[in-house]
Amino acid sequence: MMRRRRTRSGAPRSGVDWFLTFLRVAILTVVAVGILAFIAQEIDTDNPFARWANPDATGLTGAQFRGLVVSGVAQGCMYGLIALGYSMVYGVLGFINFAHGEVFMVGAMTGMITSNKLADAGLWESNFIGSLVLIVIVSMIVCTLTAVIMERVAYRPLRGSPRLIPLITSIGVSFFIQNASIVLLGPAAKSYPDVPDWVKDKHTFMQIEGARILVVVVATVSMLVLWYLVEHTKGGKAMRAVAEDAEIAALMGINVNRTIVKVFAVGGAMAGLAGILWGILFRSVIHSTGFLPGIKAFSAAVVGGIGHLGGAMAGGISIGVAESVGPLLILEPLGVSGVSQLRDAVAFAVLIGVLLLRPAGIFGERLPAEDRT
Amino acid sequence: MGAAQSAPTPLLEMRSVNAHYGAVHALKDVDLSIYEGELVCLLGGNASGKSTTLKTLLGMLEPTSGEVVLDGEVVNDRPTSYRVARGVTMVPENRRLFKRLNVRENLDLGAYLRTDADGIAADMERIFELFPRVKERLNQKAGTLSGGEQQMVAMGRALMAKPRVLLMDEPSMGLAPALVQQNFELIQQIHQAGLTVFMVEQNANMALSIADRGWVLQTGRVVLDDTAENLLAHPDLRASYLGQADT
Amino acid sequence: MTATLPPETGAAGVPAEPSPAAARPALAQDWRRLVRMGAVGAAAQIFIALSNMPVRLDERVVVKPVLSLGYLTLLIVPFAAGHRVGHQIKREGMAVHAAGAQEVVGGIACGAVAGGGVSLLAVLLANFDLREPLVNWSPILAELLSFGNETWFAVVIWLLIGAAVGAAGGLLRLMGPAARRAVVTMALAVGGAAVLEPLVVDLAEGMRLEALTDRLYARRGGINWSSALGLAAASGVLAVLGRGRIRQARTHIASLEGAKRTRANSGLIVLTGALLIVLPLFAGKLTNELLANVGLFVLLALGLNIVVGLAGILDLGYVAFFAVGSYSAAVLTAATSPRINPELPWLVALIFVVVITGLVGLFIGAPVIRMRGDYLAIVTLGFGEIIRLIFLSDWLSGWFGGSQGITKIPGAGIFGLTDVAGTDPRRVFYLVLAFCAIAIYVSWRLERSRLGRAWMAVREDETVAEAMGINTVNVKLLAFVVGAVLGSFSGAIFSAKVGSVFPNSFLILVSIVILVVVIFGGMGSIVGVIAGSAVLIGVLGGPKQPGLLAEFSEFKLLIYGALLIWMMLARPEGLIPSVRRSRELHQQEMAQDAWLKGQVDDDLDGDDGDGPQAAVAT
Amino acid sequence: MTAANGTARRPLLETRRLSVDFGGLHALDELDFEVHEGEIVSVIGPNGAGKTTLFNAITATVEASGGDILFEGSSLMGLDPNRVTARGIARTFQNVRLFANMTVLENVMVSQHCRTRQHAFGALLYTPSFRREEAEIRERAETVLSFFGSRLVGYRFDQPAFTLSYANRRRLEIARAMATQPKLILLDEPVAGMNPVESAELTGMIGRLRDEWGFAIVVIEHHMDVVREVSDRVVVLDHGTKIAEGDYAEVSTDPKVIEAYLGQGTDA
Repeated sequence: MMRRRRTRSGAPRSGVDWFLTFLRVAILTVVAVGILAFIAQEIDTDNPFARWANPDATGLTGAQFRGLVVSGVAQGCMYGLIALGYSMVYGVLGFINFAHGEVFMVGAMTGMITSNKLADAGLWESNFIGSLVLIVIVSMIVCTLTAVIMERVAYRPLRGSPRLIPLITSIGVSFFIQNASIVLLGPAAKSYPDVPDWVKDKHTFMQIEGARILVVVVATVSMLVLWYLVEHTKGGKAMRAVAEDAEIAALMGINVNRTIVKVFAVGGAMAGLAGILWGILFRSVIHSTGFLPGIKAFSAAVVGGIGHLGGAMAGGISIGVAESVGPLLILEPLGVSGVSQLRDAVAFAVLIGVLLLRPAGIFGERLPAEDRT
Repeated sequence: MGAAQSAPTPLLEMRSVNAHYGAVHALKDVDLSIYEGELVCLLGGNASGKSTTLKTLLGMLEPTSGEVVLDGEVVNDRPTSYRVARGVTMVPENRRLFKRLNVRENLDLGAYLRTDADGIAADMERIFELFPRVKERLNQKAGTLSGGEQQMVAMGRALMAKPRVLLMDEPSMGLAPALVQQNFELIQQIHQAGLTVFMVEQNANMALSIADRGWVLQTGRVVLDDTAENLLAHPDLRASYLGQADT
Repeated sequence: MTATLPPETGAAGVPAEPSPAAARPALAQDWRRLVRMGAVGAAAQIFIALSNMPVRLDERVVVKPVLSLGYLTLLIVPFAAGHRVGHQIKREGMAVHAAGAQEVVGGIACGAVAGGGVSLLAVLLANFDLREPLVNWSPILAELLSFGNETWFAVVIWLLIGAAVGAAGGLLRLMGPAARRAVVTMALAVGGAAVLEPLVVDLAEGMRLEALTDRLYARRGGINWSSALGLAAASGVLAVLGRGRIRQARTHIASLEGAKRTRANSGLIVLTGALLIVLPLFAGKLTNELLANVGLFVLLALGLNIVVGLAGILDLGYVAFFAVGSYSAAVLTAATSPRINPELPWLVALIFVVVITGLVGLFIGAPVIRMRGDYLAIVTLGFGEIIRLIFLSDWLSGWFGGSQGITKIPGAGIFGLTDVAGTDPRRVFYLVLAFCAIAIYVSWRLERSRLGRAWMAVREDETVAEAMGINTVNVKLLAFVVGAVLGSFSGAIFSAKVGSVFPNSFLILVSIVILVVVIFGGMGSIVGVIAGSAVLIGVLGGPKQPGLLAEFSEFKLLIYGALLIWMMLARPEGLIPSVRRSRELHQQEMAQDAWLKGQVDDDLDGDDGDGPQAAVAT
Repeated sequence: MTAANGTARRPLLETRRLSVDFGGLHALDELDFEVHEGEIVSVIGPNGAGKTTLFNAITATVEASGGDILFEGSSLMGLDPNRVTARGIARTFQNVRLFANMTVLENVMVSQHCRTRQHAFGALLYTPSFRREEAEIRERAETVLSFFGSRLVGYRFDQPAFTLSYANRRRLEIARAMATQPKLILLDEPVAGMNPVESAELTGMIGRLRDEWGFAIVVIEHHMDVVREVSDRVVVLDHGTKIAEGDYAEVSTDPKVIEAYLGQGTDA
């Protein structure tokens, strides 16, 4: 019944502690100085503070900034949807399903294939909404199946083995799915068919593309539905019971295997949905599409507090906005050149920073019982 | 042996059950029969096969040979949920509540397999009568209750399944004396309310003081099978299990 | 009685296999299982066919003129399905049914269902065009599957082939252990000879034994069918005769007294060392190149083994240290390095490389070392990627050349001897060998020290280790840094060998490949890790380096992924496990066992006859 | 409870108004508690009274939210668990936590970590001092194990710990604590799950631990016969506060203790 040691606010004691404190201060300083420099260059690009690190400071217009935030939010909603899968599986089985990002990729691929077939048949143009619903359904089904098969083949036999074993397996699964996509579908990037103008164009409403509005709306709705399912249905209660103590849950008559399959299925379906949204937004997909969003979604789950549904979404949006705004808000004013190349590095840095500054996430973690070993 | 006084078919029975953990023979030709309305106990030290017996009865472990019979039906290959639905429920050792869930949710989960909303509500009321403290704590997270209250919730959760036979896993393990006492009183109380109870215990003295009959298990084999009185008086048992503990 | 069994208990309550009858008629099958397994086999067949493996690998002949690697990929699945369908879980105290005709019948049926996958695909290929998403949906594939005949022929022939191969799989179950061993040895001998063809040819040339290889191999690759038969026969005989002896010798060595055993072991080590020193002299460029590549990965894997295998820290960003080692060696030795170019001699530069990588190890290690194991894995992966992105970025291209990398790196000059550079793989190999020896020594010594025990304790239970007075942070950090330094050695050699470094040589996938090597070989086991690198890197090849089966290069990452999954499921302790690891992974099975026995022991006081130790030794 | 023999001895371990909070729940509430050298103190109390939390707070496994812990006069607050062990406090765990895959001997050897000094370089160069220290570690481990008589010797040394019987696991855990060369040992339910015979044997050993090895000992126990047998002093906790303290006879007749802990029926 031991409690895990909490991080202490007291004075650092060992060299490592000193170093960590230094790192925390350094991260916060870099962020603060970056933002200050950004503000300075927004006020006046000739401002010496703005010029101090970056002589070519140009600043951003309000519209540009808003654009970055909006695209960050939309991106973040997708991360949030993927993060649900990481978060729920971690909550129930206590391991990171590294391959979950690939389920998302499978979703985007399925969407690409179906939408192109629909476009060939002429349905895509004539009935876009109907086609969209159709590809969402197909993709959710395929992704659910992928996730469920993954659980059955790779993870179920490993229940109860040491923690890192299923994690290593999931790395194998991720590798396998990615490379299976290469050998089956070819290594080249593939594109979605053209989408109607209302999706592509910026709308009068705050100058946002329709696709981004679509992403935010769909993500919000599905989040709410999922939240209701988990908190207020019998199946959801079973999930929470299994998450806390599978053995006792079985004793209550809950079918633990089926409940875990449900968790994977729900996570898979959400990833499938995210895959389609990704396809609509970027209209291109490649075998490695799942890797980075996967990592970022995992970061989102950690940021929000793993095991928390709302946290996954909040974390997703935080990460999305951070990586979208961060490079220009912090790195560029600090004089780093070619910041767009470092976008992914920023995402990883966010993950590291979060784990350093707030290891339990915004809402705190909910993990399977620790003493079950 | 002393079972003949009850109804002819036992409620729950093990017929020469053998069970294995890996290569190890954990249960050797174990015969147990629990009749309706009895309070019986299975005694044994560590690694004697007590928890294997419980797992086998609950369907978490399939016997390699022999039969587990529930109310006349062989349930060897039936899953836990089936047996729970047919009236076998266990109160685990150390209570094991769902600590992050509140008390009401814990009780609800006890009734997971039931669909009769009215019956569930009625049983909930009965539990509140039995344990008034539980009602006061209904919306509290189970993890924040005191040890005694947790024990009541654990019992309540098991009763919510509307069991016919209640399996108790080590009701005295790691508990304060007062709590052990409370626990055994609770067991007697629900037994008097008409429930069949099968208790697995190390504390032979305590268990035999309330049980009708008992078995003694040693490295997977039933070595004694007798009434509680006779067991308490049995010289072997006094030597190895009661030690100098009985005053 | 020491048969290890899959755990059949647990919260999940997975129902165990139904009890088999003592003797069954041939047709009494577990049909559901058979169909399920057949269907999985069929799906696997379709996947393999559509992955283009048969077409691409058709060029590599195994046995001339009957079998190519391409067809082999299609045959293996029905064989495995046929073999597995008869699989029964054995339990002590229960009659395991006598093997009989039903095994073969089951094998035939299951193999046919699996082979039916190819038949189905042949029909689909003839009637639909799915070339759009599936790039390998081609007439070439259809032709290969039907052996150039009509579709119906493909349908029939694959059902037959499946049934035949499945029957063989079933037959294998029927055999006694000796016969099975002989068959397996025969298959391994022929398969091994085919796989090792380039190596054997190369070595034979070096030793002027071309006559031998000319007899063994066909002119355009592949073993002559006659030599294949001969080889099979010879190895089969040897297997029957020799196997018992090898085991005898092994148990003999294991049973020796401490000092004698050490002597026997060191004799073996010296022998291996001598062989490794002499071998390259006879080998041609190809073999030496291969050896150098394998050696490089052995070095990397040994480094990662300290981190993962000994201290239990799953570092997915290990490539970062390889990268830092390569880049710092490049910057310090190359004249073309953009910003600083001291052009130090390699050996002097190595000192700085070690210091720099050690510091980077500390820098990365300090923030991650307190994290939970799985978080740590992802975060190290993040660090690995950040380091590559930084080397790649325009931001620091003034220092590291960005995507252009650093080229024209001089070779490694050792004590004024001639340069060890990529042009001479033999010298590179010797250099690698020297560093491998260092790495082996370091791992071996540290494991048996106070530090090694502390690592073990931390791996077992960190909270308790801390409560027992171990400074877990420092101890883990030390493992991380030692691993980093060993990784930097291979980095420094790599840059000297290749003569250039680019950010894209340091993708995350390198980390994963090294991890697969360590796991495949056996975490925590030095011999295992070496064997793992030799088999995987030698045969399949590294991320960018070709192996003996160069034809596989397209599929090797796929295979690495599948291998990782399979290994975790079937043999998580790896090829040659460390005793401790296998204990750890089978603890659940053994704990109950030993616990019960221990109790008995206690009561009887004494008697160590076949204590749990017997079950531990593998 | 104060040292009777005139000299106002400073206690070996002393907590002053020690508090531990778990999210609003007071697991320990301004607890004053002390242990003197050569003393065996039992801590009893109902489940959830904060007994194990007290151990965790002393060994820095959980963070105290207030108060102070003094060991030999200096504060332990803010130290890492390993530093606390190095100062001389060792413990066992309620649910036996051995290094299951390490051998019996290794379990005891590894717990001497904070008493030994050899660095990685010593091991690499195989220096004489390294070899000497290794030999010492082994020897000390064997001495400690021999304390348990025939239970943990001989062929058992090379057995992985998980193969031990339940009682032997508990014994090995105590041996491991002894090997850290502490001044104070905290035993968390040392006889839980043992049968009466084993339990009686271990009870005697706790006394010998003090007499022969000179440790001060704190025991958490529910078995009142053990408590009666070993304790110089008994401290009763309930809801994180001390409700009674004294020798066994005083405490076991205290109405508050009977009410909260012992219950009416048991004449223990």
